[in-house]
Order: sequence, then C-alpha cells, then structure tokens
Amino acid sequence: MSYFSSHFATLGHEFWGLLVGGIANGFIYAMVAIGYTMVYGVLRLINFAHSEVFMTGAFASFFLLKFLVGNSTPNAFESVVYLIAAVVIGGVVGALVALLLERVAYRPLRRRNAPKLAYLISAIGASYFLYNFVGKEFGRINLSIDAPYTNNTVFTIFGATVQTYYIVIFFVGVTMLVALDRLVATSKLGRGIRAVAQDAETASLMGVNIDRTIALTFMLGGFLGGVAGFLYSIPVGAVYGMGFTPALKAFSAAVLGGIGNLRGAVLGGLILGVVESLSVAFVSGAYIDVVAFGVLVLVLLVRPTGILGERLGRSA
Amino acid sequence: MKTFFQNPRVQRSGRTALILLLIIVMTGPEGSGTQPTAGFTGSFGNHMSFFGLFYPQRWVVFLLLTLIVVGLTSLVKMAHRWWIERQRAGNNAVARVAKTLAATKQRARHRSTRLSLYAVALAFALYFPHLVTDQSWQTLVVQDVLVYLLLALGLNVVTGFAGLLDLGYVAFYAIGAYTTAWVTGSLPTPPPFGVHWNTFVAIPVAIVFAMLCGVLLGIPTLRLRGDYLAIVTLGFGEIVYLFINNSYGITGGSTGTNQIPFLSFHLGPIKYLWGLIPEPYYYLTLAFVVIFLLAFSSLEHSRVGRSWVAIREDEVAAESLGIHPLKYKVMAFAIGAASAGFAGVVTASQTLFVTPPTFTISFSINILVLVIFGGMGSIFGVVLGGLVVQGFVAYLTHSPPSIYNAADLYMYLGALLVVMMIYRPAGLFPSRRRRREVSQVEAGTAPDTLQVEIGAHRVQEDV
Amino acid sequence: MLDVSSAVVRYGAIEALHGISFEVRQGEVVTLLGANGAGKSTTLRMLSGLHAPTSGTITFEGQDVTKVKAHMFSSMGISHVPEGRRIFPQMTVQENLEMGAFGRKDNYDDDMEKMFVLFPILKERRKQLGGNLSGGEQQMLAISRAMMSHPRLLLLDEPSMGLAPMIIDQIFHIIGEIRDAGTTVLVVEQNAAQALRLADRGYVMENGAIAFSDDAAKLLHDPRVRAVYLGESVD
Amino acid sequence: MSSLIFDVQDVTLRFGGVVSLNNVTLHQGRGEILAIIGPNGAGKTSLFNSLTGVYAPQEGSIRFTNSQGKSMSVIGKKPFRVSAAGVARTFQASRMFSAMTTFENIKIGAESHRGLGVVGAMLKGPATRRDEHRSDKRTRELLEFVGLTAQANTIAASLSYGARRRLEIARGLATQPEVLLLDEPAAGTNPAEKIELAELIRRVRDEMGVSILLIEHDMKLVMSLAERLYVLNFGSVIAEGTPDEIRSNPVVIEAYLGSADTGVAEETK
Amino acid sequence: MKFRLNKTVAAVSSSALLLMAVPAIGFATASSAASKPTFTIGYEGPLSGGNAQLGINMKWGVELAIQDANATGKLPFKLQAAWFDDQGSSTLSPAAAQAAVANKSLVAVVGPAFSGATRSAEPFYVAANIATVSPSATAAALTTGKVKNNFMRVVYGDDVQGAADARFLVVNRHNKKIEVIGDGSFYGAGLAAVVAADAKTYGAKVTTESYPESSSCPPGTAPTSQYTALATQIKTSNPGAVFYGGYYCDFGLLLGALHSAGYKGAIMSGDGSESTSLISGTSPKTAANGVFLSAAGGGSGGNFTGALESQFLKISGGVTSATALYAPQAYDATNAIVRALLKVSTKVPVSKIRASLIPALHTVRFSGVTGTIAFQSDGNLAGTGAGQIDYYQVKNGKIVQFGHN
Repeated sequence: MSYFSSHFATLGHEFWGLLVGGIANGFIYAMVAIGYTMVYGVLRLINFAHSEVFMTGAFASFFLLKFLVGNSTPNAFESVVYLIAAVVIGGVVGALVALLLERVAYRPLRRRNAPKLAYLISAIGASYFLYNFVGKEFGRINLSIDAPYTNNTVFTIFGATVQTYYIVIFFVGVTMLVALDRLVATSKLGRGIRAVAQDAETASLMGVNIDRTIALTFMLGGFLGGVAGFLYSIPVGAVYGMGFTPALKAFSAAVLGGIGNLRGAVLGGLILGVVESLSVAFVSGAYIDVVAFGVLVLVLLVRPTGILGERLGRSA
Repeated sequence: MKTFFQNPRVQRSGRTALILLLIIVMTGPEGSGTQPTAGFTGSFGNHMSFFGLFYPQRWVVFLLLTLIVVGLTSLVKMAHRWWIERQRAGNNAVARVAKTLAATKQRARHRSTRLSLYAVALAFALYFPHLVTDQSWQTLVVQDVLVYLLLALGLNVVTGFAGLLDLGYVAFYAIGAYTTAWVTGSLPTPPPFGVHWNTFVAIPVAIVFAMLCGVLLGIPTLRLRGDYLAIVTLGFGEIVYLFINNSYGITGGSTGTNQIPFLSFHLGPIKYLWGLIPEPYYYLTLAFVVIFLLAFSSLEHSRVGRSWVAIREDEVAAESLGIHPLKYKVMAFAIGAASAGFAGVVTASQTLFVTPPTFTISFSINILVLVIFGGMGSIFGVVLGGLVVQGFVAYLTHSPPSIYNAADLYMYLGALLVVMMIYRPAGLFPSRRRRREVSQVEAGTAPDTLQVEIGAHRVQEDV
Repeated sequence: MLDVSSAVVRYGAIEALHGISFEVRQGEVVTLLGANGAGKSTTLRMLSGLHAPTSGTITFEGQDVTKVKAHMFSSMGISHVPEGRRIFPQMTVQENLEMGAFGRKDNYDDDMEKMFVLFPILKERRKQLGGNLSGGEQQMLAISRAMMSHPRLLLLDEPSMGLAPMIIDQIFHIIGEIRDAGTTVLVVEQNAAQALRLADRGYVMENGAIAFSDDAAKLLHDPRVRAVYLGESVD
Repeated sequence: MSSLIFDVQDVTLRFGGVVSLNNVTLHQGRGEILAIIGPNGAGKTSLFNSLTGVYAPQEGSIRFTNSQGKSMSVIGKKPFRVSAAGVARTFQASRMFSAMTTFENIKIGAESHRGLGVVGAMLKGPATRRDEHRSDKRTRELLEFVGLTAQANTIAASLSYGARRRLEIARGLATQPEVLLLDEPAAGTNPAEKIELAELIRRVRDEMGVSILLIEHDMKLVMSLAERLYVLNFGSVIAEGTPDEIRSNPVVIEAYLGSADTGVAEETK
Repeated sequence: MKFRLNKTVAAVSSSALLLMAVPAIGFATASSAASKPTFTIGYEGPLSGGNAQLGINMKWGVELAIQDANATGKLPFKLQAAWFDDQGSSTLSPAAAQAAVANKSLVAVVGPAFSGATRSAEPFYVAANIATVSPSATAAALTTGKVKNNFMRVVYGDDVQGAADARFLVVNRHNKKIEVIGDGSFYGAGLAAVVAADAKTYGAKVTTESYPESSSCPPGTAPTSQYTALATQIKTSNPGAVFYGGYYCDFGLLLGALHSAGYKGAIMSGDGSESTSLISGTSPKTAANGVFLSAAGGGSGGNFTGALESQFLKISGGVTSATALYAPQAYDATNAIVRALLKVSTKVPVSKIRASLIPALHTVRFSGVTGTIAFQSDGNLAGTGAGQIDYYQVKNGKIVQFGHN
C-alpha cells in the first residue's frame, strides 16, 4: 500500500516529464512498428531482422554527421539542413538494408514456397549476422553521434521541460507517419501494397507485380525504421546491438495496436512508450523492459488481434 | 549494356564476387570505435599466411583459395564423369567398387550396422579424455559441447518433434541453473527446508522444476502458432532473464552467485568430490547425454512421437482423430525443459557460478542453430550437428584471441542459418520424414501448419 | 483467339490436368463444365498465369503466353474473375474498381462510369467497403473490376456460386451484355443449364481431362451432362 | 435399437454477419447411410465441422448417441473429444499426414485414444510393446479391409486420389467409430475408383456396423449409395427423402439447375 | 550446376576458417628448450569484446615486466606469459580460470582485471592454490573479512574510492541532494553502496536506484532505452548531483539520456568509467563535458618514465603509459609475483610453488612504479585509508586531472 501511495505522490511531480519522454519514445516505437506491420501485412511474416534495419539507419547517420558536423557547433539553419540530411540518409540506408534482406533472406524462400518456419529462421539468422557483422566492423562500443543541433529547453509544460530533442522527434515522427499514411491510402503504390496484403493472388490478376510490391513494402518500412534508428541514436549513440530491445518493443507495439494495421502500430507505439515511461515511477526502472514484454505476452494471450484489430491492408 | 548484366553467367560471377568480398571482410580484422573503417581496409590490405608458404595480402590468399577450389572441383567433377562412364561401360574393377559402396550405404541403414556405429562412437567418447592431455579441453568439451548437446536434444523435442519454435528455451536452462544454486543454498533465498542440500539433490529438483515451468508456460501460450509462439516464448525468455537479473533479494541479481559447491558424493564410506579435475564431469554429463539420447529416440518412435508428427503435419486432422493437441504440445515443452534443466545443473555445478548474462536470447539462438544445422527432428542429425558446430566453436573460442574473436561467433552462426534456409532448409542430416514435409510444403501438396494464425481458427467456409 | 494444346499442370507429385487442349474463338462465350475437382478452376488459373503448366502451350492472339507471369496478363488483355469473387474486402468499391485498372496508364474515369451504368448498385455503394457487400454485389463488383482493364478475353470462375437465383439471372444477363459489347468470355460454371444457354460452345471436364465437347445447345440436351449433375444413369 | 445416432435440432451457425447454417434440423438413424447434397457454398462442410466440434453453432442442439445409449451434446466439445465419443471423419481436400507412410497414418488413428504414456514410451516397457503390437495388428487388418496392404509402406502423398480416400477411411475407422463422416470422398477419383469406393463404403456399414454420413457431388454415387438424402441450399435444408424422391423434387432441380431451368428438367424427364 | 559458384564460396570460406586455425595449433604446441626451468605467469582479463582496451593495456604492462625480468639474466628460471581472455565477463571467467589452472607451468596470475570476473573465477584459483594479483579489480567485497587471501591487488579498494567520491561531491562540491545509481554489477553496485552510505554520513539527502548494466559493452544485446526514462525522472526530481557506479559503456548512455532530458546538475562516476571510450561513446560528445571521474592512482599514480617508457612504447605500438590505463599497475602486479618467486624454492613441483607463492606475496614489499607495493592479509594494498584518489574532469572532450583527495 505504502509503496504505491509514495509512488503516487512523486508521480504528480514527474508525470508530465515522463509523459513527454514517453511520447517521444512512442514515436520511435511507432515508426519501427510500421515496418513490422507492413511486412506482416504483405507476407504474414514477422520480419525478425527489422531491428537491424533500425541499427544500420543509426550507423548511416552516424557517419554522415561525423562528416558534416564534426567538432563544429551548427547554427540554426545548419541544424535543420543537417537534420534533414541525417533523416534522409538514415532512411535510405534503412530502406536499402531492408531491400537486401528481402532479396537475400526472404525471396529465395518465397520462390520455393518454403514453410513459414524457414522464413523465421532465415530472418533470425540474417539479424544475428547483420548486427554482429556491424559490431565487428565498427567496434562493439557506443559511437557518439555528433548531434546536429544544440539541445536546449524549448518550452516548459506543467513544469516538464521540452527539449530540442523531443521537438525533433515529434516533427520528424509526425511528418513520416502522416506521409506514409497518405502514401498507402492514396497512391497507386499504396493501393498495390494494400491489395497484396488483402489478397496477393487476386492482386496479381489485377496486374500488381507482387515481387516488386513486396520489395517496395520492405523499403518503405525500412525507411521509417532507419529514420527511427537515427532519432533513437541521438542520445545513446550507435552500437551494433542497439536494435534488439527497441525493435522487440516496437513489435509489441504493433501487436498491441493490431498487427497489419498501420494506425494501430502508431497507437500501439505511443501507448507502449507512455506506459513504459510512467512505469518508471510506479515500478522500479529496472523492470521497465519487463513491462514491455509483459504487455506483449498479455496482448498475444488475451487479445491477439490487438486494440484496433487486424485490418490488413486497410488504409484508414 | 543491360544485356551484359542480364547474362546469367555474369550475374552468377558477380554474386560470387560479392559473397567473396563479404567473406574477406567477415574474416578480416576488427574495426573499432575510434577507427570505424579499420576493419574494411585491414581486410584487404593486411597480410596473411598462405599455408605458411608465403605471406601475401589477404585478398590474394582468398583469390588463390578460390582458384584452387574451382580447380579441384572441376577435377573432382571430371573424375566423377569418368567414373560414371566407366561404370556404364561395365569396367569390372570400377563396377565392383561401386557395388561395394552401394552395399555399404545399404548396410548403414541396417539396424545392426547402425548399432555398431553407435558403439564405436560411444567407445570413442569414453576414451576421449585420454586423448587430450590439456585438461582445460575436457572442461571445454563439457561446457561448450556436451551441455550444448543436452540442450539441443531437448530443443529438438520441442522444435523438431512437435514443430514448436521456442526462442525462450534458454529460460529453462536458467531455471535449472538457479534451482541448483537455490537447493545448495547459494542464493539469497533460503534453500528448501533450510538445508544446504548436496548438489546431486539438485538434479531431480531442477528437472522437475523446469518441467513444471514448461507446463505452466505451455498451457496458455501453446494455443498460439508459428511466429507468434516464437515471439511469446522469446518474451518469456526475456522476462525470466530480466527477473533473475533484477531480483537482488531472490536470485542475487546481476551479480548472481559464486557459492555453488562442486558435485560431491557421500554415501556411507564412499566419498567422492568432483573437483578441479574435469574428467568426472565429462563422464557424468556424457552418461546423461546418452540417457537422454536413448530416451528421446525411443520417444520419437513411440505413439507419442507419432502424435507429435501428426500434430505438426496437420493439427486439424490430428484432432479429428482424437489426439489432444495441447496436451501433446505441453508435454513436448515439459520434456524439452527437463533436459535444459539438467543442463543447467551441470553448468552451475561445474562453473560453481551462475549469473544472468549466460541466459540471454543469443543462447537460445545458438541452440537453435545446432538443431537446424544437423537436421530438425533427427536425433542423429542434432548430435552430429552439435558436435561439428559446437566443437568448432569451442576450438575457435579458446584459441588465442589474436586468431579468432569469440564475439564473432554469432556473425558466423547467423550467416549459417540464412545459408541453411536457402540451400538445405531441412538441415544437413534431416530425418527422412522432415525432408519430405519440407518438400511437400514447397510443392504445395501439404498444408503449411506453421502458417501464422492469429487467435482462433480462421473461418474457412466450404467452397 | 485462345488456343490451349496438351497443357499439363502439376501440384507437386500430383498431376491435376492431364494434357488438355481446347480453344476459344473471338467473340464467343465458351463454358467449362464438370464436377468438383474435375480441374475447371485449375484450367482458369493456368490461363491467367497463377499456375504455370509443366508442359504444353497456351497461345493468345497468336502470342505464346505459356510462361508469362500472372501480373502481365491483365495488360495483355486477359482478365480473370476468380472463384469466390475475391473482392479486396478492406477497400471501397471505388478502390476495388481502381485496382482493376491498375495496369492502365490512361484515364479510366469513363470506364468507371460505364461500370456504374452497368451495375447501378455499385454506384450507390461506391464508398462502402468491398467486404460489406452482399454476395451478389460482390460478384458484380468482381466482374466490373475485371472489366476495368479492357480485357479482350474474360475468364469467369463460378460466377453463380452461392448466389440467389434472381441474382444469378441478373449476372448471366450481364455476361451476355459483355459478350455483345465485344469481349470474349470463358466461363466455368456449376450451374450447367444456365451456362449452356448463354454459351456458344461447352467443354465437359472429368478428372483433369476434357471428356467431351459440343455446341452448347446440343450439350444442353445431352444426357451425359445430366448424368454429371443429377446422377441419372446414362443408358 | 432404432435409436438416432445424430440428432440435429434447429442449428444455426454464423460467421460475423454471414449465416452459414440456418435452422438446420436433421437426424440419422443408427446404421444408416445418409447423404447431404447441395450446391457449392450451401453449408455442407460447415455442417460437418459443427458435427465434429470444429465449429460451435450459436443456436440449436446436436446430440450424438452411442450404441450403449450414452448421449452427449456435441456443441462446445473439442474435436478430439467428439472423436473419442465415436465420430470419425474425412476431409474435403484429403488431409492425410502426407509425409508419413500409409501404415503410420492408420496406426495414428489406431492408437490415438490411448493415454499419454510418456515414461513408458521412453523406457519401451513391456506394456508399451504390447500396445504397439495391438496397434500394428489393427492397422494391418484395416489395410487389408480397404485393400491398401500392398501400399503399406508408401508415402501418403504419393498415393493416388482413390487410394488416399481409402486411406482416410481406414484411418477414421482405426479410431473405432460408430459413425463415419465422409466429405466428398469421390472428388478427384476416376469412375473405376468410384465404384470401388461405393463398394467399400457399403462394406464399412455392413461389416463393421458403422453408420455413414456423406457429402458428395457425384450424384451417381450418392444416388446409388445413400438410403436417404438431405439437400442443403443457402445453409437451409430444402428437401429430404429417398434418392428417387429427391431426383424428382422440383425444389432440388431448381437449386441445382437454376430457376429458369425447368424446361431442361422437363425435357429430360 | 546453378549453385556451383556459390558452393565454391562455401568451400573457400571453410578453408579460410581452417587457415585461420592453423597458426592456433602452432601456438598451442610451442615450447621452449631452455636449460632453466620455465614458469608461466598468467594474465586473465578482457582481450576481446567491448572492454578489450583496458585489458590490452594491462597485457602490455605484464609483457613489459616479464621482458624486464628475463632481461636481467639473474633469474634462476625463465618466465613466459600466458593470456586468458575473459572479455571482462563474469560468465566467461570461470572457463578462463579453469584453463589457467590447467596450465602445468603456471605459477600465479595477474588479474583478473574486473571485479565481477574475479568473483566468479576465484573459487577455481582458491581450489588450485593459485595467487592472483589484480591490477584493477577494486570491489570491496573481494577482500572484506578474508585472511591470507590468495587474491591481492595493487590498487585501493572501492571503500577508499567511494569514501573519497562521497566527500568530493558533498563536502568539496557542496551538493546536498544526491542520486546514486548502481549498475548492479559486482563492482558498480558495490561502489554505489559505499558512496551512498558515506554521502549520508556527510549529511546529504541520498536516493538510490539500481539499474542493471545493459550488455552493450560485452557482446549481446543492448536494452539501452531504459536510460531515457530514468533520465526524465532524474531531470524532474532534479538532484544536485548524480553518481554512477558502473562502467563507461552504460555511463555514456546515461550521460546521453541526461543531456537529452536537459539535466544540468553535477555528474560523477568512478574508475570503471575513467576511459577515453567514455567520450567516444557518449552521444553527443559534448554531453560528457563537465563530468567528474575518480580513480585510485595507487601511491603516487605514477607512469613509466625514461627507458621503461620507451620500452613500453615499443610494446604498445606508441601508446603512452599515461594513456594506457592500468598498464603501470599491471607492471607492478607482475613484479610483485616475480619478487615472490625469488623468495620461494622453485626446485619443487609447480603445485608446491603455487601454494608457497601466496604467503610469499604477503611478505613482498617494494617500491613500484605506482608506489609502494605491499599487501595486507585480506589482500588489500597495505596502508588503506592513506591511499590517493585522483579526480578527473571531462573538458572539451578530454579527461583532465582535476585534483586528488
């Protein structure tokens, strides 16, 4: 009893701060969750190696920013330019790695109509290969990202300070998620993706090239995953094993929102981010990951279709 | 220009060149945080011994190796063609040899031949400690090979026999190890009845405990299939890991415990202490490996084993024949957990120490690699795969660090998994049945029962 | 127009079609009849690239299309209305129609309007999800979706399946209109009488082979057809 | 005993908004060969799935009564329980364990109702061996009965359609059922195989005393085999009777040949 | 035929692996044919993995000491080194210890380098009567209450360091509210506990938090996100100072998170974080600026000078001893073993030498590079309490000396 009441007492004080931090993390989870959900939509397959897409995105922007920023202190204009460049390079490299994954680890199996188990194992293998390979090449310790901006308090809300970092995450996240949502809902490519998700065979009868659509789906998910990797790495740096836990959480978020459902992924990501952040005040911070995995296990056991349900290929 | 790249020969050569480059980099030196490109530049520029003959740059070595291998394979191919032609021509000597070879192959299928093969293998295993003079190798064989073999045999029951992909398998291993620590009174939690039990007592307790956890975990989760089961078990494994890592008052937290006693034997006048000499551990573990091996192989060819196959191949049909799928799946979980639990006891009582980092997800993956490499569902394959992969890993891991970085292990294992799935999805030595299953699913003549299904059965209206 | 000669289709070790040959001529309606499992749907799936034949050839308008991939067929002029309608359930009616025109680069608004004229109910349901339509509406949507790519040959797989008699009449009426507008139709049907009355010619399949064929009018009165459907003995 | 083996009352089965079975009432007498016919999508397989516990209809009751007179409600029971009570089935697209041999397929059926016996299985004790012998014997008998002895060691996937159907029947019989549900047993078989199949089904009833419930599209087979038929259309029973009654029932003809098709029906009559 | 070339690749890669293994065989069977007996001094520490640099520094120190000892030519035996890589991990160290124990010419061990690894390796060294002299394992519990400990160290334990750190934060820097975070490791949690207890006695308000170290340094997975939430919480509760007991890998993550959350108070950590890798691993690098670090410098915290330094530069490939943290300590630890070896009879079987080395080491007293080296019965460096703790601060991306206690 006293345990909880004492935590409630501090919660009022910390609530807003934790909420802001939670939402920021939530956007990152959401962007990664999109990748899981899209690939799941078209292939009915959990892309286990998506965590490595996330990680390589971070590394790509690490190298770019090392080159661009170095030891300088960027001014406001430079900050924006660098930021956009880092987002683009993180996304592009993420998309390329996702494409590579599809070509090497999935397509040969798809050609052969291999059992699902083979896909999953291949994905696990690809994931382990990639992250250890990066670990070997770039060292196994955190590499400091040269932040493209100076982190200051921008404004204060209910006593909680909102840093530049959060603003960046918010803007990039919202832009990406809205753009993707529109792309999938309205463009021809999006229609192709949704058609493949709902009924691949019929989609091919309509003239949709399934191979290409699947590759593009991987790339779209990879783009967002790579960008998320960059955003995530700003305070933690880039390190080879950085993808595993956040990606597993993002997967939980995707399941929570209803896997296959784009908006569900966003909702799930935000909920998970906030719940996790607030759990620091309630439970010991050491158990924060247990909270995330607990949510995953519970959702799968109780309501495997998630909050919004499995609405595959649904745009809205 | 485009047609040049579309030429399959060009594409194939290009692909090969890329893979070769990758291998050169993979086996090259490490990069570091301060010099992230050192790995790449060193991979090509560094020098490397070519069979001790000369010392060229690394890429030269690989190029030479490629040429040698290509040359050798074409030689072998030519010989093979010659062999077949001679055989067809009825050349006596060649035909006789061919016949003998075929007969040997046939005989290998024969029961008595197989048994004598096993006997030879067992004899070798029993003699092994006398072959290696360096005792640390015995330790390594127990810790890095036999324990892994035990785990692989157990996971084979779950994944190979029952077709359930369990990524949290390491949790049962952790439960076994921590139970040992608990029973012997080495944890902050007081041991059962306040007695510091002999480590041998931990064996049954750990096995039973692990099985119990297998049942408890299995009942709710085994309703899920395929990827979802994999992810939930992975989540479970992480939760167990985080629990033992954080519960200072119960498990000792991230520092674990180093108070576990050596195995010892005090029965009246007979006293024996398994001490620093690893040989007794080797024999004890070997004995258990053999016991599990025999038990699991008779299980495979029993009613239970057949029921697993039935569920794995077509759960709906199996259920319609009166097989209770959940019961059999949970049982597979429990049996797999038992062998992991025992492996936990071995590890804990030989290293005298348990700590959470041993029990990460990577460990589960490592075991999975053994099962898949050898051939899921085939005990022979799993044992052979385990010996080959783990033997090589143990050898490399404990070679001087300048030669091989233990941290690269998962890079190789990961690549191995992908390559296996592309070329030999049923493993190197699969059971015939498993090989058939894979090829049937691929041909579309059998349903893929691991197809992801969310929640209850998808509605399938009659058409 | 379409010429199939000794096409064999296998599913793994099983041979589903044992070398069938038939042809469809410009402007006609041809129907494939047969019991369940006779290989009718497999034939259609082969014709739209969903299941490549292991041997034999398929020629469409003089072009060999045996090895052409499924997604190329719609732009070549063959549209397939699959068995069970296979509407995209999470797309609106309009989006479903747009999917039908996926391969087209020109403006297809006129065609959509034409479909709405042909099936006024679809216009009403324009913004509804495909999955929420009734079976008959879905069938209409499936047909108009296939028509959106301007096919010269339309493959119809069991258009009457699970539909009420009144709706079936309507569907068959529209298939007639489609033929009249110049599209050749190959229809697989369980509802033999209805199909035969519309068709010019018919093929009867049994066990993965074509058992016999004739003009539709003659088949309609062929006792062998009746035997297939009502189990009457053929004496 | 002239008791009913299946008694289905007012069963309605829905999937979301789709009504798959609508107020279906039917019954089967012990020892009867009963057939269910109807156009594609009429709900025949849904009915089978409801009878075997795969689906749980929302309304109505399904009772199964065994030869000892013990009656149980099927709705809400899991398929393996229904099977244990004495109901065996085959599937529309035959679902053998395709990587197993014919012998193994049947043996699984023969031993599925025994207990787990894990420890026994690991130790290979005498009781386990006895069990194995019993199952082997029963399997051999059934192989003989359906005429697959020669193919005992053939992989199920490489059997012909006809042989697969017989294998499925034998596998179902191995569970010692009182009623056998056959879902389109003749699909994909050739005329000669059809005749053998009809013969086999009759023998199952006559020699083993197992009641037969049959879904079939091949009317010739149905009409020659079934003693009574139900006709399903749009999830409802639209007719019931002997083969002759059904053949001349205008409602059935309409369902099969279309509303405007009375002409054909008349002409050929 | 289709996969022929890729089969080639498989063959090439396996032969490449074999090639890599060939020198290993050569290494394992190498033996010297000197007339004098050859003894092995083992070194156990991280030679690969994320903490490899620290371990390699120490390896250089050991190499230098053995080279020196052999070069005098006065020894009645020849010395060689054997390296046992534990990656700094407590999981791998039992195997490393067992391998060391199994080495038939090994008389004593320098190391283990890390406290956690020491803890899990000690049962084996104890069972085999092997003396271990660590250049860097500072956890207080390794020595507490021990008598005639086979484990000894040439640095001061964490009780000394922790007390000094608490005094620094509370007394010198006037912080009244301190959050102490331990990483849950044997070393980090121990240090954090000492700091928390001592800070309270100096009158500060202390909150403690235990955050398990993420495994981003050693191979494995990195649950790194947790620091974001912790940092947010710290930012809102806003203590005057944060003390982190743990290693640089995780400390860097915490620093990045604190920076992103906008925390502005003082931050300090102990010797586990005192590494240049801390700066290269903190994102952005500027987030590390202003951070205080402490390290036990031994007596005078000396580095190699003169001829010794030039020899060292040869071994280290140009890295100076001032940068190569713990290399001087490793040099001293090795020398302590060499001096003890000279005190005992080496004409007996190695197992006897091993046993006699432990009491001999307890009597060793000499002036080493880092100060006077002598051990108390519990294994601590003699003269606890008088030890010097150096303070450092990160300024413009460099660790600079700030003062000492």
